[in-house]
Amino acid sequence: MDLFEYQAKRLFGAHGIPVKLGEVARTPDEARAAAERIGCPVVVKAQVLTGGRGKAGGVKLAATPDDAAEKARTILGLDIKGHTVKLVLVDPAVDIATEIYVAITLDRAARRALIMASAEGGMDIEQVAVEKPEAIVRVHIDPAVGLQPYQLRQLAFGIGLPAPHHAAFADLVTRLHNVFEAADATLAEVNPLILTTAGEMLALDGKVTVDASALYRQGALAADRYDGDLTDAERAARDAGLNYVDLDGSIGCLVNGAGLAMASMDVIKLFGGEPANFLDIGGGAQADKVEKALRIILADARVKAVLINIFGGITRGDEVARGIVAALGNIATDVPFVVRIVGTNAEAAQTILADAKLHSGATLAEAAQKAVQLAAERGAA
Amino acid sequence: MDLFEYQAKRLFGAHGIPVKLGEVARTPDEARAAAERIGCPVVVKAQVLTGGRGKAGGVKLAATPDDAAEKARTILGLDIKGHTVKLVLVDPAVDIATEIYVAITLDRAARRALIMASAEGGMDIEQVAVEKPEAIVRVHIDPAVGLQPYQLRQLAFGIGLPAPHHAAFADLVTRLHNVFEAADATLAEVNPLILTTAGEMLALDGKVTVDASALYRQGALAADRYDGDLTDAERAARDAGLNYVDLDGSIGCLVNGAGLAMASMDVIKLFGGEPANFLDIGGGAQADKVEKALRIILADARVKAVLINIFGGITRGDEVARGIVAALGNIATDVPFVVRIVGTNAEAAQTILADAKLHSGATLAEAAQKAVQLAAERGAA
Amino acid sequence: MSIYVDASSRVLVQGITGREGAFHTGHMVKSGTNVVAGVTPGKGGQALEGDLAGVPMFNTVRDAVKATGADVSCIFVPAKFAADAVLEAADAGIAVIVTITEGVPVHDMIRVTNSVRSRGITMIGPNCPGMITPGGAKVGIIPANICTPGPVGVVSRSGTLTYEVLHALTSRGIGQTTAVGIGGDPVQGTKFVDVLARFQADPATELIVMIGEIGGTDEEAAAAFVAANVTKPVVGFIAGQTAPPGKTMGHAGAIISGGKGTAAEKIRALQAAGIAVARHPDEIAEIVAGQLGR
Amino acid sequence: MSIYVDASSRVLVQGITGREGAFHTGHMVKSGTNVVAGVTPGKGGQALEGDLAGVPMFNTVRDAVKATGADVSCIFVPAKFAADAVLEAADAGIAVIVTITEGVPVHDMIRVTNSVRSRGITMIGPNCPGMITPGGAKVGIIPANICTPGPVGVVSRSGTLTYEVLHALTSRGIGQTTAVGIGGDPVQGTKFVDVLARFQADPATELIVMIGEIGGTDEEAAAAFVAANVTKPVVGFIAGQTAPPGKTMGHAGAIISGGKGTAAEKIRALQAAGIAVARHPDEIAEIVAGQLGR
Repeated sequence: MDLFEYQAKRLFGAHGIPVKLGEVARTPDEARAAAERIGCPVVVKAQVLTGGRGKAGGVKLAATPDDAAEKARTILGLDIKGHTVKLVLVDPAVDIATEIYVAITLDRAARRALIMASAEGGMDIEQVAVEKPEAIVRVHIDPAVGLQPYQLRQLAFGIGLPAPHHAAFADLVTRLHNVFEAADATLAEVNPLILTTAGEMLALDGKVTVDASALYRQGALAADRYDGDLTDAERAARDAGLNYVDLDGSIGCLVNGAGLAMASMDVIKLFGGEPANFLDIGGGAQADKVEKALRIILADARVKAVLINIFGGITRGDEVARGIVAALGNIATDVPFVVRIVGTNAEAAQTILADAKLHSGATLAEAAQKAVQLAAERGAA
Repeated sequence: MDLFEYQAKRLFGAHGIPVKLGEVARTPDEARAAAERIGCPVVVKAQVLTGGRGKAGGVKLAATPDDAAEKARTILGLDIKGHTVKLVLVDPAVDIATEIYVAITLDRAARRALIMASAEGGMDIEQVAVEKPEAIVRVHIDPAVGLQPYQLRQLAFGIGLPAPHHAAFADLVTRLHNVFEAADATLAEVNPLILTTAGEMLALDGKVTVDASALYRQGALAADRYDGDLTDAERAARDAGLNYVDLDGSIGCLVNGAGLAMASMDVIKLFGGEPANFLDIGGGAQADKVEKALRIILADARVKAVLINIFGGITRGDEVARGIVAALGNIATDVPFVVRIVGTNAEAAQTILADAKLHSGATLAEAAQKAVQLAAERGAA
Repeated sequence: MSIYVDASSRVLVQGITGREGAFHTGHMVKSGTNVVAGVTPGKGGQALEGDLAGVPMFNTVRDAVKATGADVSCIFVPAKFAADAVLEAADAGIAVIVTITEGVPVHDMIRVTNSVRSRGITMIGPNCPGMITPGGAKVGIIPANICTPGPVGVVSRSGTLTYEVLHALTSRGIGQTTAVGIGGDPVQGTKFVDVLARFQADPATELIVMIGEIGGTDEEAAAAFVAANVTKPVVGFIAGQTAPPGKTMGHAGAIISGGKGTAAEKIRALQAAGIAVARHPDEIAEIVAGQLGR
Repeated sequence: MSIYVDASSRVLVQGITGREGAFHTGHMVKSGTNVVAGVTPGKGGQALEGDLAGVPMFNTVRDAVKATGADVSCIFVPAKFAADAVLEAADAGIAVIVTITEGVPVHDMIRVTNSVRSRGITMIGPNCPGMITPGGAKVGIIPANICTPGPVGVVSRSGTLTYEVLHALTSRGIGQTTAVGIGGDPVQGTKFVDVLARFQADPATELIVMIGEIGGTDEEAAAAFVAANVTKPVVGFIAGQTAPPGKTMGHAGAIISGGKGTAAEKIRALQAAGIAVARHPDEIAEIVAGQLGR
């Protein structure tokens, strides 16, 4: 779960990291009022859960409250990489002397948290990693002993930070690590971390990703969860307990298991089709869940065919079949279904589905090919 | 550094461990007033840094405030294993249904904290360990992961604690572990941990030992340090930065290094003498420190001879010699000195000491034998 | 043959009285696995019924190991208790710990995987289907009826996709030494390289099937390991070629982030290491059959 | 011969610019030890003088190891920074870490010793005089002029008492393979058993001297180890036969508490393991000379 900049900086502030956090505005008028309270100049910043907002025109300096309102007007509603800007953050402007990058991230390969710092702050760190890898200093945190003072020195000396700023930097990184731990984060990034012309250290922008599996113990963060970027289908799927991702194609997929669901999408693509979604009904789904899943798939007008691929294990084929029959009975649709059910209770499933007008395939490849063909017949691109 | 029961229980309370802590009294009148405020019956308990106070008559139940004053009168001034009672704790009396033992201690061999619990609370745990070792449940804490819930279950099931008390017990042990960590403790013991007849869990008595090396970061505990059990000599030695322990013999010892100091005492004993003290001047001591050490030794009227054994390394023989000469010049004494100085600058030391009236020995054994003989000549037991 | 467990393994189940735990332990017993104990705190000494009748119950893993000599544990406890359960098993001397539980916080697994691995203990999972040595032992939830003993080692980050492949192999009469599902979370106790090393060392394994998916760099690490250390033929597959970046595809670890972890780069890495990569799951069994000369 | 360090060891000193660090490093250099680097944060690149002239300075151990290939570290930093210094050395790939610093909190050493030992790193100390391989390398503060190469391995919890014994051995013409002071704190990186195992494995060591003291049970563990694993003659001594219970005798670890850790029981354990126990320090060299047939 990604946090907005304003949520990340609020979290930073709560852990004692120096931030100058302004106010969030939903309208130009709110932005003007915020700018008046904060005092100009201010920076108006799009709040979107994606990068590259600067280049997209999502960050602007405003000299007066009216100017802030005007800048908010141009930013609100912008589309940045598919994300519509619904919020801006109005922050006090600061004089930047130096920009630093510092982030704590999960290094999956090392099974550890990794702190990365660079004197090349403000830039896209992945670009730095490619063009100037030696400019990034890395330290891994051993969970058996935690973050140690020597690691803070490695970072500070490594990025060539002048000695007078070492203590403030060590304190900030320690607190950022506290955020990382306390928030069950898989990313806690400050970019840029700045030194003002007055020598003050500030976290100017922040990015935090919280482990979705840990939300049960992240009360406040979980309550603040933003789902405005979810499609209606994704929201409905989440409520139904389904793993679902909206895609652009024409073939709806219903599969049990994430790996098999991805593989089913891949096979559709391999035979020239385009999947309309990723949908994993999970293990042991009952008929009603299958019906809900089909409702979500069929609500998408672009769907020209449905591929149902079930490998019964915990999931019982007869339950899935019952869900299909219920969906066909309750939802008016002429979209063709290709159904492949193997494994646990597959025979019972065939019996239940005997009277339904369905297509089938012995193998995944065969079923996928059939679905692609049916979708094409119905005018899929 | 050992804490008194009242200090330990105050610390427990600060960490959320259930205690019923009364008041400390220095006089019978204070005990009466405390009992009035607390409400009788109360228990009047000697506050001494040693065990076995119960058997020594240091714990008594009082039915009325006057009774509390009377009991305090009998307890204050008691000598318990060489410790004079100067304080009593007046605690509210409670109805005990069950007594449990739980302690966290440092297991040196395992390099880990060890939690021990037993249903045989109230007893001397070392006695339980000998007579009924299977009654003690042990779990080690892996510092890489800390105390885990399963370990609390091992303890609770292991001592046969009824299920309804598991949650309270787990909470208490977790907090006791917090005390152990936060206070840099090498021992945090609750004995007995009780269940009252009303089913309440309470830490009735507590014992905490704090690592002396960690006092620099234990502000409040260090400030509360009690040194009333130190002899004048021990206090003077501590102020001078000397490792000194008062003993009962007649031969004063001045040695550099703790192991060599112990060995020197042992050799004295081997040849029939009794050391008057353990004294390690540490590494690299200067002349003034040596003089201070000799002042402390000579202030003890029982001292009939002094053995000085120096193996120069960091410590320079000439500095020690200068300290001896200064002491002989400034302190009026007719106690004979046996001086053995080898190693760094030993020749310079001989030169400095050439005119002093001293005895010597080539080896430690020889020097010790000489000291024993001289002490015996001067009437040592 | 077996690489982690066999017919002599003494299997303990943590969370045996839960819905999933009871159901799958029943299947483990029915498939011939030597289930020697169950642990559910507070239920020590209780009698189990049905397929589990006769399996003694304990309050702690320490008690269970002491009484039964269990050396393998299968964990079905809820996610918030999973870290504790793994550490309890490790502390009690269990040598192979299989954690089926999904939705375990990543921070818990950072602590736990580092701890158990530093002690030389094998931990499989979390969020995995476990493993099966056909004819030997099944520890987890892989259906036994789609497996048969034979020369192919299978290792996978996925569940049902693996079943699909096992089913296809078995249907063609190609059996398996062991199939291991290492799980789809970002931080796993066992990675591809660990299992590949075991299969390489196992004389009964003639060919290895490796099923990866998007996210992370474990497939790339596996490819490098194969190039350097594996002399047996390896057949690979990567799921998620059509997955969009930035979206978690069911498994917490299956996500392309910052342009990293794509199927395309993983497939390139496997091919560069000389691994035959199937274009779709059905093709895996075809390639295996060809390589085994059947 | 050497058991931890030798003439090829590349020694780094952490806290080289402190009073103790500078003084003792000077002696290390003068005794022929290959001191390749010093570390003091903030003083990287500075030039050292006197005996230390030419030893390059670094801000971090990582930098020092990268530039100089240091593989042994000697730590003189103040007690409150000692844990961090050991972990820094371990993380930078140092194989042998000798911590001279005394007064280090026990809780710090619980964390640190478990961490470095689990990584297979040798840590000696804290609160120890370090070690010397006469004619090879000196890492710590044991005076080189009282040592000479020869067949006796010495291991001790004490400092000056060890010097006394080394001096007596050398005076009799009996040299040492290596002398190791493991330190007098309750939690040590290396215990008697670790060093005994090294001496047993070292072909140059013909006889072992082991100097213990009151407190803890390491001498008892050592006795059991000797009985089971050591075929070379061992001569022992235990300091503190006259120490009263409950009092810390200079070393934080030298305390008889709860009736445990007495000299009498340690001596009994050593003798039961067939170890010749000297009654006083002077006797150690006598017994050694007798056993070596000199």
